Amino acid sequence: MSAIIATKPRLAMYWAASCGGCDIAVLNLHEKILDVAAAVEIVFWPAVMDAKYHDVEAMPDGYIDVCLFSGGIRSSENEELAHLLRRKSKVLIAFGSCANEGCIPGLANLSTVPEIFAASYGDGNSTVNPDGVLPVPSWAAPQGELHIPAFLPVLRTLDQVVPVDYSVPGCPPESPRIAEALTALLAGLTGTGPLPPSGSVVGAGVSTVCDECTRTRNVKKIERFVRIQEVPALDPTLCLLEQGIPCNGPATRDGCGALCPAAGAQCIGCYGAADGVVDYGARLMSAFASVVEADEPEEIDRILDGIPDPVGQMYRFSLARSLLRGSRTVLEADRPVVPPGSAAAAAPVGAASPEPALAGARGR
Amino acid sequence: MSAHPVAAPLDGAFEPVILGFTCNWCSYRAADLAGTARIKYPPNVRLVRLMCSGRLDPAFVLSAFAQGADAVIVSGCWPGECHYQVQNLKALKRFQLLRRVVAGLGIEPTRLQLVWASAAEGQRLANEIGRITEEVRALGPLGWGGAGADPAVAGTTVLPVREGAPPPAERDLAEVTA
Amino acid sequence: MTRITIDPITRLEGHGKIEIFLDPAGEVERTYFQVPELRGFEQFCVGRPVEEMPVLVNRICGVCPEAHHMAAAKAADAVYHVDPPRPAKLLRELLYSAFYVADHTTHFYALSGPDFVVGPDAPVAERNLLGVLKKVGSDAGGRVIETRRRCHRVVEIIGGRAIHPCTSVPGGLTKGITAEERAEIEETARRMIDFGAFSLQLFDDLILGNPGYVEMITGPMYQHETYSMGLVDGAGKVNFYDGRVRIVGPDGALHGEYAPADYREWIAERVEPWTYLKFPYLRKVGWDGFTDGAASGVYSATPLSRLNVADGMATPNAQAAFERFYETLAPGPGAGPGGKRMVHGRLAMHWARLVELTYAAERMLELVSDPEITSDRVRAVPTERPTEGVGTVEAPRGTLTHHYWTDERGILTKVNLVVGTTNNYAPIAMSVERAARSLIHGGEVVGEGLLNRIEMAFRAYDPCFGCATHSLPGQMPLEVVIRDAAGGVVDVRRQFC
Amino acid sequence: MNTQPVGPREKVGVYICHCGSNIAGTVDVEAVRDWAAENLAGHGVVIARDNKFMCSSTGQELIEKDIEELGLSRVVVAACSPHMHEKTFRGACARAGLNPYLCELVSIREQVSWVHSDKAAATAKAKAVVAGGVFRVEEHAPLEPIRVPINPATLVVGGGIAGITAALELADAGFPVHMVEREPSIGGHMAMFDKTFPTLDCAACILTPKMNEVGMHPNVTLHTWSEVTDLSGYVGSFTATIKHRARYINADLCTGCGICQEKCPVKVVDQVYEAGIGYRKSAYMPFPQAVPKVPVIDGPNCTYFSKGTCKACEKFCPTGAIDFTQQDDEVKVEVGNVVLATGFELFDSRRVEQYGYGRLPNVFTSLEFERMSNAAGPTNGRIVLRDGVTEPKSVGIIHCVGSRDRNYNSFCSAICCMQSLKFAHLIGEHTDATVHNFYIDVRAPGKAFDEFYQRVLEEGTIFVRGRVAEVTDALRLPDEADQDGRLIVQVEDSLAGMQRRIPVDMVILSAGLEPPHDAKETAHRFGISCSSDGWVIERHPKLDPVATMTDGIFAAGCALGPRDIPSSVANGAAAAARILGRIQQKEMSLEPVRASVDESRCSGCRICNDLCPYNAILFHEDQMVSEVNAALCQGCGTCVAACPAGAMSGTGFSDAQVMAQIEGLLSVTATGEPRVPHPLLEGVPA
Repeated sequence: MSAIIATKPRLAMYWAASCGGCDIAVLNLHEKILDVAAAVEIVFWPAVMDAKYHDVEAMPDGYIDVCLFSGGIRSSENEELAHLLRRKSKVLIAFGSCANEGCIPGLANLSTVPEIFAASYGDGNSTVNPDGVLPVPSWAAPQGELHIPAFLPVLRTLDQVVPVDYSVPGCPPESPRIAEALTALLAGLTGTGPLPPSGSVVGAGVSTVCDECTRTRNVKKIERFVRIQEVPALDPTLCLLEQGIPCNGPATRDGCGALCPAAGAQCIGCYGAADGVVDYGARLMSAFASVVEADEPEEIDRILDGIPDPVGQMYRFSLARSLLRGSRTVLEADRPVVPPGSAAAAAPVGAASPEPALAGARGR
Repeated sequence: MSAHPVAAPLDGAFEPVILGFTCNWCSYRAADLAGTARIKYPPNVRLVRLMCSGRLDPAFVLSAFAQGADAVIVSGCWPGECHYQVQNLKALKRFQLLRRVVAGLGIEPTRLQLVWASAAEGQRLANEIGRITEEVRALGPLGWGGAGADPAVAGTTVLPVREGAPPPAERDLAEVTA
Repeated sequence: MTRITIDPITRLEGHGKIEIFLDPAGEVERTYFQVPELRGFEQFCVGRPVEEMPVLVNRICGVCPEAHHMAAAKAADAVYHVDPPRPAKLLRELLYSAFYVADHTTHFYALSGPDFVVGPDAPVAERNLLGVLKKVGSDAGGRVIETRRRCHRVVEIIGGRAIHPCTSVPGGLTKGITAEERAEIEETARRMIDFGAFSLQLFDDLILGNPGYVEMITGPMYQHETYSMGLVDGAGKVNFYDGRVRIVGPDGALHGEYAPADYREWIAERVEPWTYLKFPYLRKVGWDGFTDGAASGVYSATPLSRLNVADGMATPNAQAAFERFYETLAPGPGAGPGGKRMVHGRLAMHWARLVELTYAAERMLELVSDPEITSDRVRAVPTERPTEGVGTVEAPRGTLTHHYWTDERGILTKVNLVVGTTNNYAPIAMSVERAARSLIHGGEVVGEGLLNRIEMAFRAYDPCFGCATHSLPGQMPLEVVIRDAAGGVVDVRRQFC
Repeated sequence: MNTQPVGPREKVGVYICHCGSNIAGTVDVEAVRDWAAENLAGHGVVIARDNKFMCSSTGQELIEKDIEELGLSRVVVAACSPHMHEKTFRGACARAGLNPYLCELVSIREQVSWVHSDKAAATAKAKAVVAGGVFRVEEHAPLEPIRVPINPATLVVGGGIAGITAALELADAGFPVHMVEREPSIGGHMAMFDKTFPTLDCAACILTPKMNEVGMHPNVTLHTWSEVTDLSGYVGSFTATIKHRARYINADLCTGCGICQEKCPVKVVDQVYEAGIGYRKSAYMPFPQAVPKVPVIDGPNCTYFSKGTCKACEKFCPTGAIDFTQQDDEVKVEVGNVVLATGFELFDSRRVEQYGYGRLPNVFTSLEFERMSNAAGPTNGRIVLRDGVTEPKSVGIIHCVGSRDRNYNSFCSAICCMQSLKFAHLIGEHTDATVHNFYIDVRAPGKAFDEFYQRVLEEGTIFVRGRVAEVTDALRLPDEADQDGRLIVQVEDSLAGMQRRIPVDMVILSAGLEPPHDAKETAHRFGISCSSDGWVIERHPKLDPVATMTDGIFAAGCALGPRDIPSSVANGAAAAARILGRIQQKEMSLEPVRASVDESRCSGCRICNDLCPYNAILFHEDQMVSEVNAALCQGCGTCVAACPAGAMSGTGFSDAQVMAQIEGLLSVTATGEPRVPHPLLEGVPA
């Protein structure tokens, strides 16, 4: 890689608590990936190339021009890397659903650490663990001390830990959108085009999935919610929501091309909320409830019973970035873990806000 | 930094902070009426005026909880008396769904209540506020807004495997989830 | 391979960490291979409707979401006691076969290819996909990229999305495919069959033609005589999508064959305090530590294991390659299935992978040529009360099992996952230790290729810690800390970090 | 994403009112003032003042002066309810050149000082309320009122005295009026009466001239035997669809001679005008003074329509005005405003079974008695039993039938007391009968009402206080043996404290007033709201009693609730006055609290399409986007809250404004301390 001249924008891509799908999505530019590789100097990308961590640390602050950061903040390592890459990057991009809103793993914010550990390591099922052995950050092996990263009580999104410049939503971001976003950004950075306004969402639309959905829609009236496996034959051309399928399309940002509804499956909301929406779930539940075709409390409840998992339905991907962030027991249990010497310890949360006394959730 | 940021009066007793969303045409006027009639109710409630309960965005309620409200009251015109004909029923539907969602997040039903009140029902509104304040006082503070964490748990990542007993929130929720 | 100065180990993300402890004589006493990540799917999937599992568990791993999607779909079918119509099963397996071709291609060319094609001792800067392309020519490179594109396209056609498919529901699929789509897939299948032949030929020329490599494959450094596990069809042939789980001993004797739903009678998982990943082992044999042999419950579930447990392959080209594989590496009769001898050289996995790639490509063509493949009879509506179900597929990285329990509404009450790579956690750790033992003597590190050779040891398994951590196959960032008996650090070697 | 406020955007002035001691008595106003100046500086507060009476001219000048001298861009006044003085302070801002909608009035009187007694807690809450206002006002945007033209024509629905009054006021002022009446003639209930309380002047004598005036007025278009089937549009430009039911008589040719009525062979019990105790023909004019003087042929009861022969009327009509081929037809009229004067229906006394109406022949309803006592009525004013000849020797009048009674209507029907007194008087005038009035209490608050009560007392009417338990013809006690054929009124005399059984010949039930049976449909058709009883709800019960919640639609008379003739007339005139004011303005401005759609963000999901009761939301199939008609929108904000794409926004109560207010209200603890947010929910360090 060092062969490439350094005048090209320096690109880094990193994965925190993610599944790697974001990196695959980038690789799925297929032939285009070679153009990208040619247009930038890739300085750090564990997925596809040998990368030396100490080189990253050795880089001057702001050395990386664009860093695509995928994955949520689940462990102390994730958090430290977020701070390091923020420091080293001119432009830090929350890349993919995990970094932006926690994604599916964010549903872990419904459970406390003991509950999660119990499910993963508790005796029973296929696990044989009569003594209740659990992984610990530091363990004294006969031969010496062994360390693994701390598992934090709450999964956080990247911008809950460090300031983020742009967001690329999606689980994963659709490859054509990635190409558009990178092209636009590189143009901006090389001065051949305008940079998108700071803080904006790139690689997606400003409306919602219905905008791209080709199914026919009528005035919405929901007399019942059904679960997809219960319906013998869905109308392939009619709005799924109008058929009682709780499709999240109306509240989910467009940009994916409405692939799932086109394939006969409801939108599950992986592109997150539309522009300027504070809380995805709040929007969705308000929309759903508003068109429930009943006025009597009992009748309303009967229809709402058709949504068997309200929290999951509303916050499948966005719980970690929702107004409440997670369930009460988890929030009560939490104090953010600030490992000694980490950047988080250096800059206590909220310290930089102009009037700490009244700084609140409005910024987010 | 107080143990419970929204409620730490000098005597140390828990004082809930409750946010109330009111309709410009009925419950807000009922509150005005309560004032004009000098009807007393606990100072724990703070009111937000909307044009109609139909304006209620669930995000308003969630934002209130997230910022330390121990409970939220949603109020509007009685069914059939909405000044915008039927919009209070939209509020009713959202309320019923929202309640299911917050229940799933560990918030007891007591902390989110719907109160119908006509412009003439100042006394009734005051009574309801009083009742709800007492119910919430009995429940204690809600976890958001910086509620105190159990030092045994806070910040640690090495934890004992959980005992059989469900966390308190789950027990409180038995009725709704049942 | 340059030396790298020491950084605090906990400051590395996705860090596969290996600690090697030496005894006073400077010989390797013990190595620890640690996995640093947990996300908790088994906990937070509880409470969700079972029909959502196929899309929820996709997010366990973006490298092999298709495997989790399929396992979940089959588990959900089982929960509802519903049998999808034949066309639905054909389409699911078609999607799955295309995924197999793409996945094995990625691993062989992009990740392990560099070790053989470019060479284990080549400069790190060249040991990557671009290096491979340089060596084999950009035409072959083009075919690799085309293969991935075409196969992901097949996944998109049937699964709705190229990554994280969305069409599987309890009882089948949300949609079928059109005649045009069928034609496109058929064309892909034919090209993949050619590509399989091309890859096998490449392996012949580059590796089997090179005595040094052959020695590496058959030599002791990468040998492990463990149990083997794999999914086989009614005829005992390798099958990825469905079948019974067969386990054979190191010598090839049958340990057992069972329906996936019975996995708990055969498999157990062990928890160690120094890693977030569990160690599966054979329940009936028991845990005897990280050791080889019939007395140790350690088993492998890899392309090699699958070949080992099978009587053969179900398609002609693959069968031919299968036979050549055993004639070359373990000639003569043995106690194994089909009367063959077991192959235990872990690096043989790369070849086994190409045999499987060929089978997957041929299977694609069979499936896409089935007259029912364009039928719209792709869904059966569940009628029974949901209870409990197990779904198992053969993931590229090992037998993948999803086990769900639900209430009467089909809401999950318990989830148990035995993930592909996890099966091989113990063998990987052992391979790493074996490599270390053969490379470190008298406190001295022998040879410069240490790190890469150790890396090759686990890369052969194509470990997708994306299913537990977030590293793509073979790309485990590595750090080796060598300590003396006093616990003092003798040396630190690191790469990919 | 990372949006830390970089210094305050606005210059905010905070003004805290003592309201004499109304606020200052319970809230430490100075403390709140100083706290705001210090703690809210970060949110742009550059000046915080207090004043004894902010609404006084000095208080208002304070604001104006600061706007001019300090260049305030936002103003927060903490005083009484916005319903009290919002206009006042917006006015002050406007005078100083600041857009009035950049001013926020928060209530620390009605909602703090008057309802709390603990000074510390009240002061803490006041701080929170002020913070809420300051945070909110930062998000305010300058707004301009929406101006719409006013069509000078008015639609008056209902031809009773209230409607007639409104119509004449408007018509006399020179503006066109369309009056729609269901019945063949205008006049309403008042036309049925003989005398009106308390003056006892003849109803016909005072009503008829007004009816004729309406009938002949050049500015009034009468649509009788008609109904409004649809109303679309908005204040200033409504379109009403009026359905004319076929009269089978050509109004242009008809001279109103009445021959058709005379010759018509079919007699029908007149349930409407004669309250069921008299007859009319199938071809009929309800009463001689009917307006218009054009009969109708009542199809269902007409022999020709049922048997295909007869046509007596046609044979004898001198002008050939009979036209059996006539069909219902529809007209559309453009109007700027609407007056709903749809009146009332009488409570159906059959529902109170124990009073025996419909079972016991000599139990009458108030309206039956009105007709009986009317010189032009079926008995020519003779008060007799059902047999039509026997004059009663004694009469019992029962008040509050179906009113002030949980089982039927809890409200008071307002007119029954006085009408019952009137009945007692008229009975005395026409007969020698003794009269018992059974009452709960006599309500005579109107002008000269109580005097009339005294007069009736002096006339010897017997008043028994108590709710009648039963009216029966079953004789139970030995001393009732000689009462055969009479009615026994069983009542607990709550003054004498004893059960009494009083024999009478005739019982009159002073039945209550109820909304028309189709009141709810009417409300829906006109897009207004009515109470669960069915009475139209006023915009404000005291300050705006004839306007409804919907701009341009007014109500008068009993449509608003039970009331007597004078107040109905007053209502009618008031509604007319309100409308005239607007017509004079030629256009009017609407509160700019409205929803609007950002079309680039609208996904066309159509969630909002069915949410608006005013049909303000339209969907463009071609572009697949929704749009809000600002003039139709009433600003409730329901669609804003429902839009899943956040494409719908609402002025005055935007998401940003409400969220900011919530943040402000919760930025202060119960003890007035700054709240410390949960670390996880804090903003991200810059």
